[in-house]
Formats: sequence, structure tokens, C-alpha cells
Amino acid sequence: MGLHRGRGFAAINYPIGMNLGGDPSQALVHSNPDGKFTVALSSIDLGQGMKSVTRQIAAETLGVPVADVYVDTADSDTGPHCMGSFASRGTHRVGNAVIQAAQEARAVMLEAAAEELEVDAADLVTDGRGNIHVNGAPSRSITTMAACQAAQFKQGRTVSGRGIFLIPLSEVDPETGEMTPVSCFAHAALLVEVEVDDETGEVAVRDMQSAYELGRALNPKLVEQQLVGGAWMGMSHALWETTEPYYPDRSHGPVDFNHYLMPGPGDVAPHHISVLERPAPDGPFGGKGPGEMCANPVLPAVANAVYDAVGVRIDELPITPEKILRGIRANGGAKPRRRLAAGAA
Amino acid sequence: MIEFRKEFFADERDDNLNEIGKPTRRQDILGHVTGRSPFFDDHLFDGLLHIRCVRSPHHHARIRRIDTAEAQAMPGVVRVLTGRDVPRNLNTLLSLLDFGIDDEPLLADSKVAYKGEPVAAIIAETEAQARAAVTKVRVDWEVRPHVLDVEEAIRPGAPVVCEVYKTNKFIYHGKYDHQKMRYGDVEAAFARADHIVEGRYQMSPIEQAPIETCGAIAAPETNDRYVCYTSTQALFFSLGTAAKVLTTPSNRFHFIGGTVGGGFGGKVDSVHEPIAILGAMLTGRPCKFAWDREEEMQVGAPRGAERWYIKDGVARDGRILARKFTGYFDSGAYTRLSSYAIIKSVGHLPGPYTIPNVHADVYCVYTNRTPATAMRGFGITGVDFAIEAHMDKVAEAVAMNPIDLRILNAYRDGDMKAHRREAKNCALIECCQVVADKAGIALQAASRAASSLRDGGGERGRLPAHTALDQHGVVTGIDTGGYARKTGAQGRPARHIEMPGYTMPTAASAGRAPAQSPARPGAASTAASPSTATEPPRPAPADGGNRRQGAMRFSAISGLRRR
Amino acid sequence: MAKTPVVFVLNGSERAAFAAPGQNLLELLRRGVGDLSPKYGCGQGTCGACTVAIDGETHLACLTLAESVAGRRVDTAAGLASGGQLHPLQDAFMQTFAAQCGYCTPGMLISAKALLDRNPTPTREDVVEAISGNICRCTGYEPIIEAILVAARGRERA
Amino acid sequence: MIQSVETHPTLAEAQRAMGSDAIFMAGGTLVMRDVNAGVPARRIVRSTDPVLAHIRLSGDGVAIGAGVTMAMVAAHRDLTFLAPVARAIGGPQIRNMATVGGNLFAPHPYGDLAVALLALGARVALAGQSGAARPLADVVRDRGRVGLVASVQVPRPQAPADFGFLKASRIKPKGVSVLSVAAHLPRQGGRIRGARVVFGAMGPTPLQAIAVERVLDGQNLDAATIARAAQVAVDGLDPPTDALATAWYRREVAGVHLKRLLERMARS
Repeated sequence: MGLHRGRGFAAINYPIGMNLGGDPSQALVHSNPDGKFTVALSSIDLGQGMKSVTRQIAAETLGVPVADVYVDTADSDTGPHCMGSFASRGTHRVGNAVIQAAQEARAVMLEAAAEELEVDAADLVTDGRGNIHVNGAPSRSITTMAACQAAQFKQGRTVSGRGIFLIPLSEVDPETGEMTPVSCFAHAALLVEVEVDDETGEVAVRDMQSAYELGRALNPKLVEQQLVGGAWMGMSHALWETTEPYYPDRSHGPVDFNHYLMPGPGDVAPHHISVLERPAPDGPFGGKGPGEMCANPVLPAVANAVYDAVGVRIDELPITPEKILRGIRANGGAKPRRRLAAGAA
Repeated sequence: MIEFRKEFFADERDDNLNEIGKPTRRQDILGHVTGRSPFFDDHLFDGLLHIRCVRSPHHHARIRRIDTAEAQAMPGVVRVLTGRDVPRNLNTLLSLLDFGIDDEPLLADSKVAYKGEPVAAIIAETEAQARAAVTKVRVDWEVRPHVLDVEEAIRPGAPVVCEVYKTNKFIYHGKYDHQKMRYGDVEAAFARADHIVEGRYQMSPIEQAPIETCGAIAAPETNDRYVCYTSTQALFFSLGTAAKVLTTPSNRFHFIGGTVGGGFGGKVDSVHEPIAILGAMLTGRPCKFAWDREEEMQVGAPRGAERWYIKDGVARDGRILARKFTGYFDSGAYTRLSSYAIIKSVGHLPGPYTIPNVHADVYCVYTNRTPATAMRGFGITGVDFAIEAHMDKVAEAVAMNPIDLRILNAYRDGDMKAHRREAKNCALIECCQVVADKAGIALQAASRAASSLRDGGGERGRLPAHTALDQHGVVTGIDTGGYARKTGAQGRPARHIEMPGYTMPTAASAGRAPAQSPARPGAASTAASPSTATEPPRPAPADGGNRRQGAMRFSAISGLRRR
Repeated sequence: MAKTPVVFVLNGSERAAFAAPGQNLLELLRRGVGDLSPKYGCGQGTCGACTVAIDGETHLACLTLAESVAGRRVDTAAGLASGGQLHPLQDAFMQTFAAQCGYCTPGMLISAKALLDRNPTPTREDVVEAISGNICRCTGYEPIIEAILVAARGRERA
Repeated sequence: MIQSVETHPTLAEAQRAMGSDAIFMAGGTLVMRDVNAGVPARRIVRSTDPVLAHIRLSGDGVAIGAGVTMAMVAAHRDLTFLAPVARAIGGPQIRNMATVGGNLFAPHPYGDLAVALLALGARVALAGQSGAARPLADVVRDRGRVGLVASVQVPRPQAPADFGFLKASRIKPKGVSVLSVAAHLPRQGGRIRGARVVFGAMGPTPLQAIAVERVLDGQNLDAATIARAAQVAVDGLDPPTDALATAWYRREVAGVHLKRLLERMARS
């Protein structure tokens, strides 16, 4: 009787944004006279980093340092409409709306600079550090601050912009299910290693190897936050948590975190993540959205790893020690498969 | 430990950018580490009242009478709300998208369909007083039989859970009691398959369990408006819902949020804002309504359970020739967002694989439990569990390395997908190869050589010659709105709606004219950047229908600003 | 109902508020004196979002009777920074992206500070034990554990 | 609903102040949770009697005040044998608050210190009663009518290896008990004399495993004895089903965990 290691694999893709589209988001960008920009949204930051990623998108598009941009969101009196933060749509939809608004504001800023420098706006570029100069002649330059002050107090131009991104609502064919779900998909593959105690049915996750393709990683640390947190939630969904332990019977439903089981800080396993970036043609700078999909591959990979470890196939979540123990007893003991061991062809 | 494999798809990226791609510090992190990030409850109001609900102890029961007299007289109780106080006590969340029939009361007044459903709300000076008064509300229940299993719920004679959908199934397109996918002919393919692999997969409900429970604080604001601090994940969605349920023009609501203590999908249902605002309207004082942890766990809408049956027809070499799904989403007592999730899951089938024959019937089923809502991976997480566990069984049936099997069947650029759109921007193969390499798993030569950019299209890019259709599950006499309804308005190019300040017109109640022009299949729906100019949208017909009064659809009107 | 005045030292300065009978310390801190850094997560003593220090020991404010802190020292996340300087733990949490939604962060910081005050060179296992009373739903704990170890190493050098 | 809070300088006064409309609050980890959720009781009674926090050597044991917290138990030099038990309870915050007295009244699945104290044959001194302390087993059996606890007298195991405790839980490092088991196996010449084995979370209250004790008494702690003990592990127990595990599962693994505890004690 003892501990058995097993490895399980899963590969998935994930639709980015509300299914069928029809989920618009708007953005407003405006600058104060010193060329410091505010992005006004109504999108919600529930921890995924909405304020941070839209801030970088605006700064990149405007051609100014990120320190010159702040995001103000979720006041229905000052922010334009947004469908909401769900369906991994934030980066993709709101990011595109911010690009459009920032492009308009940038155009006005460059026109103001052109008037000051007495050149054609089309010849101007930004250096991303707060300066606008004639392409190829860095000495003929003006700061973004000076351009915006001139726009405000001399030229009477408003350095601001509006943006909206809407993928028109796709129809669904009642007979065939034909539809346009979304315009781009993220991808992932994940291999998890578990250790199963064949006397108690307890499972420990020992290691995770993953590869996620999420379009361009607009901020690598925000991406890492989602992939690490998502893998933990995937483990929890596969092996621990449920609001109805004996579904479809409703009895014994947990009412506190002592009975609503989630892996603790002592249950986390090393997770070796590789990020691949195939830019989405219609994503902001090619960005997609890692927020939801990162937990999904863990569930089946854990189920497949338990089967690999002790030969018990459990197709009901969560995979509790009891279900594993009953399976081991029914098989007359642990029957390891070991199909994915290193080097296994 | 994380690595960014820049060598993959490098030619499709210009990596020389200024701020994008940098690990810039989060804009909100200073507030987080100093405890100053303003969550909805981090606003102080003088004279704040507290709201607690009276909840059903039964799975299914008719309400004969609610006696609130004794509770009314309890110390500190300012007001007791019941269904009568709610201006429009019937709603379904997706009515804002013109999808689904209003089926759920804010405060139940005729019957309860799940344990924990609210039938009254006590508004008191302190939370302790509200809790004490809740125990003094007397409800005369007539307990009814209940049903908790999705397949039992759709058998003839099962108790009717939601009075709007008598067969305990949501109706799609005003025609079928499920969402279909038909692509090719699975039965013919099963006949010529070398292996048939079947499986049954069951998810149980799980709670989003954000550390911040759902809640809202509402208070009267100047010129008869109401400010509402909310934990919502969708500011205007909640605002629109509150405007509808309280039959109040949307510009009289001033919603503030944006800093949420974890959402994970559980903060879209917009239950708290209407009750908090109604309290503020009827008492003239600030009102807080938030769930405690027990309510968040057992009354807050979870990720709904799903049951999936999968049948694969597989050739000896591992190619999957046919895949058939039957799916049951456990929507619980009301629709909320489950109807949408089913369409999203059908659009996801058969998974990231090119399979020439796919068949699916997916049901949105009502049972006497807490209604389900969105959670991280909504509509996809459950079926991905089923698909990838099933793929492991297929690999064993054909004695193939599980990763080789995925790469063999993986979709590639140019392939035709089962929802009849061309696969683009694929990367499943590369992800599989990277993991196999890191885990030291030796793949077949063909798998190592495979690429998402090669061997796709051609024969794999064509629609099936023949698709077996059927009229299974036809239902008449029920219309669940025009959302994504196929109107046959072909020919108009897919395009963006460009005009700033665009207000989504409210859909006319009759005639179901679509609010949007549908995207034509295969059209290049979006250019690299979204700024292609287009002509302005048709002005919407006036909303003469009785379906919705006063409710706003997607517009922002300026008003008094409060920080 | 007779309210009781409660006078105590909050983050180093004397404060007072009236406690209703049976009111817990979390409500007194948030609604009574307006320190909004400790958060409500469960009211059952299971999530740690309301963790504060009382006379230097971590306590759950939601399970602490408000009156019981009369005359004692209460410290919350709002008091970590001093003289405009962030505490090394606050810096470390910022550098290692150890927060997403930020709702559990104040409680985590108080638990982490209690650990470092007692054991300036903790092992990973010590850190895991120290935050075992604080639940985080977003980060998967790894960045939080790393941030606390980074802060400990920082203090070693300082 | 709570209308008043009464704080008494001595435990005796607090005992006199108790009544059907009052609840006694020590650490608060159980009682304050109920108050937050709303309780019918009208009065909270507390005591700040300093004696409650005393830990004193007395005879062959230690007298632990009912107000001593788990953190104090885990840190005290005379209670090293109880430290692993105290450290297995709650997280750091709970351990700074939860008291020894409170643990004796903890409902399923809590109360792991009571499991250990029962295995060690502890006795309980009640408030206002100068008479001899009563066996903990009696107090645990009729919890409702016992009144306030002043202190617990715990015999110290002669050798560290004589006492062992194991807690099976689903979450690491801190989780509530699927089950817990404590064993006090004094040895004379290698043979067990006066075995006491107690299971936690395997019944409405901590339960003595009489059948296991009978198998162990007079034997060496060898593989054969351990195997026989594991076979009768669940005799007389009545494990519940809850969100953590079913009665079936608890029965199936009780013997496994007992075997692992006894093997560990045999090795040390």
C-alpha cells in the first residue's frame, strides 16, 4: 500500500470576449494642459488588472510615458458605457476602444505640435519619453507638455478622443448552430503530476508544466498573475471545492471557508509556465485575455493524472479522496497506468 | 517560474514597443498595500441602515401569506419590504439584450423555487436588529414537490420549477427546447469508425467565493438622484437592471464601483443594487445590502453544474471522425445567464480539434436549487473537462500517446470549424509541443514536425457535403426575444458601429428587428485596428412595447459627480 | 440600547468610539473610528481579511468583542507605513505583484508583519504557516509567500 | 439579540451571573461567530479573572487555566507534549484567541485539544466548586449542564513517546478535521499499561476507542498489535457525514490513520 505518482495532460482553446459579440465598450481620453492624460472608462477592475493594462495601452498609443497616464473608471456619471468585466473581454474590447480614443487625442496633439513647429503633422513622431520631433530631425522637437499647453491656451484645440469597439452581434442558426462565437482564441496545454495515497485516496499536486498562448503579453507580470492564480483555482475546482458535496442532493452544503474546501498555501505546487505569443489580428497590440482560460486545462489534466497514478477514472468533480478510494477498492487495488512517464513514446 | 518563448510566432509580432510588454507596476497596488483601495463598503454614511432578507427554508413552496407585523414592531426596524414594494417585481438579466422572458422576482411574492430565495427584506438601524427582526417574519408556506436532478426535471410530470418555462427547459429561437449543433453526419461516421468511445461527465456547482461578498450601498443624492456604490462586475449592466426593476429613468442613478474584491463571475447578477436603492427611496436614508458569507455560499449564484454525454467515432490511426454531445446545464430555479452560456458552449464544440462530423443537443434545465450564474470560463470550463478527459480515453482506446493524439486532431489555420467559421490564429500544436518537450515526453516524428500554420485548409477547410438536420425538440407558442436571432438578412457586410455616443436602440417588442446587422460568415469582420469608418446605424423604432419602461440601454448621461 | 465608550490606541494614537452591546471590533474599527483597512470577508473567523494586531498578537477583528480592546494597542494595515515610508513588506508586496484584487492584502500584511517581528529569517514553511489563517482567492499564494521572503531578506541586509 | 455585556473580575461572579438568557464568552472564536450571525441570548457574560490564564505545575500534571489560549499552550515549556495538538488548531490568529476551556465545548468537527486531554485522562475544575475536579469525559458528555470551567488538570506523560496525536485534514497547513486521534500509551518494560485512545470528529463529541484500548493493553507496540488495533478502530464510533467527508469514508480511513499514528509512536 503506498503513494503512486501519475501524470495527466490536457489541451484547450478559449474564446476571447462575449460569445457572439454585441458587447461594446467605450473609452474617453483627455489631457490636462500639461499633457498628462486621463482615460475615462466604466470597466471594472476586479483584480485582473483592467486599470493597469488600459493605462499601458493608452500610453503606447499616445506615444507618451505610462507615468503621464492614469485610468479613472466606474463612475456612471463620467465614464462612457462598457458591457462589463467578464468573458475575458477586458483587454480585447476595452483595449481596442482605448486605442481608438487615444489615436484621436494623439492626432490633435500632433496637429498642435505641427502648428508650433510649423511643420506638417504627418512628419512628426513621438519618442515615448514626452517629446514630439520631426521624423529624422530629433533636434526640431517640442515636449508633449508644450504642445498641449499651446493647444489649450493658444490654438483652442481639445487634446482628447473617443473610442468604441463593438463586434456586431452574430446570429445563431437554430438548425445547425452556425455562429461567429468570437474573433480570436487563446490556447493552452498543461501537464500535471499528482501523488495519490492508495490507503486514504488523498491526492497531492506535485508539479505542473504548462504552455499558454495568449496573444501579446501586454504586461508580462499581469499575465503571470493570472496564470499562477488560475492554476491554483483549477486545482481547487478539480480536487477540492463544491457548494453541493453530494450533488444533486443539496444536503451538507458548506456555509463557511472551513467546509468550503480550497487548497491552502501548503498545497501549492511548483508550476513551470511557458508563454507563447501569437498576436490576435484584431487584438490591441495583438493582446487576447488570459483571465478565464488559465484554470480550465487543470481540471481534466488532474483527472487524467489520477487515472494514470492508480487506474481510477473519475468523471465527476470534485475528485474527492472518497471517490478515489471507492474506485481503488472496486478495482481490487491501485492499478497504475504510467502512460506519460518521461521518455514514454 | 515563467519563461516567454519569444521565438514562437516572432514574425507575426513587432516587439519594439515603448510601454506595451513592460512589467509596469499595477496602478492600484499602492492602495492595496495601504488598505486604501476604495471597495464598495469603504464609504462612510451617517445614519446608514442595514438590510437583511427573510429566506425560504423550502426548495419549492407557494407563499400563502407573509405576516411582517411583529417584525415591523421590533426595535430599530425602519421598514419591511416585500414583493409589493418592488415597482417591477419580475426580471431576467438578459432582457437588457432582449434575450429571455422575465421569470424572476426581486422579492418572491407568489412562490419560492429554491431554498434561500428572498421573500422579504428588513431595513433596520443596525445589522443585529435586522437579523433579529428577520426571525419574527411569519410566512405561511404551502410546500410543493421539488426536483433537483437535471434529467429528472425534464421528464414528463416533473414539478414545474419556473412558471415561465413549463417543461423546465429554456426555449431557443422561439423554436427548440435546446441549442443544436449539426455538422456533417455523425451516425454515418460512427458506422465506419474502428472505435466508439463513450463517456459521462458531471460537474457540481462551485462558488465564486470572492473574499469580498456581493453588496451595494445606496443613498439619496441631490436633485432626486441616487448614488449607489456597488461591487458589480458590470456597472451599466447593473444600472440598467436597477432602472428596469425600479421603473426609474437610468440617469437618476449614479453608480460608482470599479474596485472589486474579486468577482470571478459572481458579481453580475445585480441583486443588491435594486434592493439597496429601493430601501433608500422608501426610507430617504442610506441603505446597505450585502451578503454574509453563508449567503454568498448558498444563496449567491454559483457556477452551475453541467452533465455531458460524449460519444466519439475514432479511426484506428487516432483520427476522430465524429463527436456527439448531449449537454445539460443546471440553471437552477431561474434563467439568469445560463441561456447565454449554452450558446457559448455550443460555439466551442467539439473543442480545438478538426472533426468532420459533430452533433450536439445542449439543454438549459430548471431545477429547484439556487440559480446558477457566470464563473471564470463561463460555458467552457465544464465542457473542456469533459472533452479533455474523453480525449484521454480515446488515446487509450487507440493505444496512442495522449499528446500525439491531441496534435494529430488539433485544428490548424484554414480548417473549417463546426460552427462553420474558418480557424485562424491557431496555436494548440505549439503549446502541446512545448509541454511535451519540457516534461521530457518523446513524441512521434509527425507530432514534432506539426505546425498550426501547415497542413490546414484544403479538404479540411470545406463545409461538410451533407449535414443531417432534424426537428427534434420543436416547441411552439413561446418567444424568448430576438437575441442573435437568425433573420436571413444576408448580404450586408460585417462592420463596426463607429459613431461616438452611440446608443444601442431598444429592440422593438414586435417584429424582432435585430438591433445589429449580423456578421456575414467568413467576412473579414475586423481589420488590425478597429477604426474603420462606417455609416451611422439605422435609428431604432420607438420602444412601444410593454416589455420595458424607463430602463436605459447603454448610454451615459452626465450628472453630479461624487468621488 | 446602552452603548459603551471604548478607548484604545489605534496605530499609535488614542481613539474612542461607542460600541453597541455584542458589536465586534471589525465594525467598531470600520464604522466607529473610520479605519477601513481591515475588511469583512466572513464574520466566521475563517478568511483572515479582518486580521489586526492586538498588543502585538494577530487577532480576527470579526470575532473580537469591541469592548475587549479597551486600553489596548490595536494595529492595522493603515498604520504600517510611517513617516511617509512604506513598511518593507508593503514594498515587497508591490515589487512581487503579490496582490490582484487587494481585498485580502491588509490582513495578509498584518499576519506577515507578526511573523517577521517574531522571526526575522523565516523559512518558506514558516511563511506558509504564518499566512495559513488568511485566504486569497486570486493569487494562488505563491507571489505572497515570495514577497514575505523578499521582505525578510531585505530586513536582514538593512 | 444581545442587549448587554457583563464583565466580572472573578470567574465565580461570572458563574453566578449566568442564566438561560446569557452566553459566556472567553476567546470568542465560537461564541462571537454565533453573535455575529444573530443569537436569541440577551446577555454576554465575561470574566477577566487572571487565574484563568495561569499554567501551574501541580503534582504529576499541569493545571491549565480555562482562559489559556492555544498559542500559550504551544509555547509553554511545561506543555511541550501538547504543542503539536495546539499547533494543529486553526491558523495563527485563531490560536491567539481560542481557549482551552472553549475547546471542551467545541461542536463537530472542532475540539482537537479536548481529544488530546481526554486521551491523557485530564480532569476539569469547575467554577465555584472547591471539590475534586471531575473527569473530562463527564464534562464532555453533558456539556449543556456543566457550567463554567475554571481549569483543566492534565497528567504529564512519563515519556514523550507515550503520547501521540494525528489530525487528518483536507487543507495544508491548516484545515479542520476529517478526523483526529490521540493516544496515551504508557509503557512498562515495553508493554502498554493503561492505554487511552480517543477519536475526534468520529461522533457527536470526542469518543474513547474502548475496543482499541483493549487490544493495546498489555501488548508491545509491534506491527501485529498495531494491525489488530487498526481493525477495531471504528468499533463504538458513530462518524457523521458532513461537507468534508461521509460516515463511510471516515470509517474506511480511521484504521489507516490510527495505524500510522501507532507506527510513528513505535518508531519514536
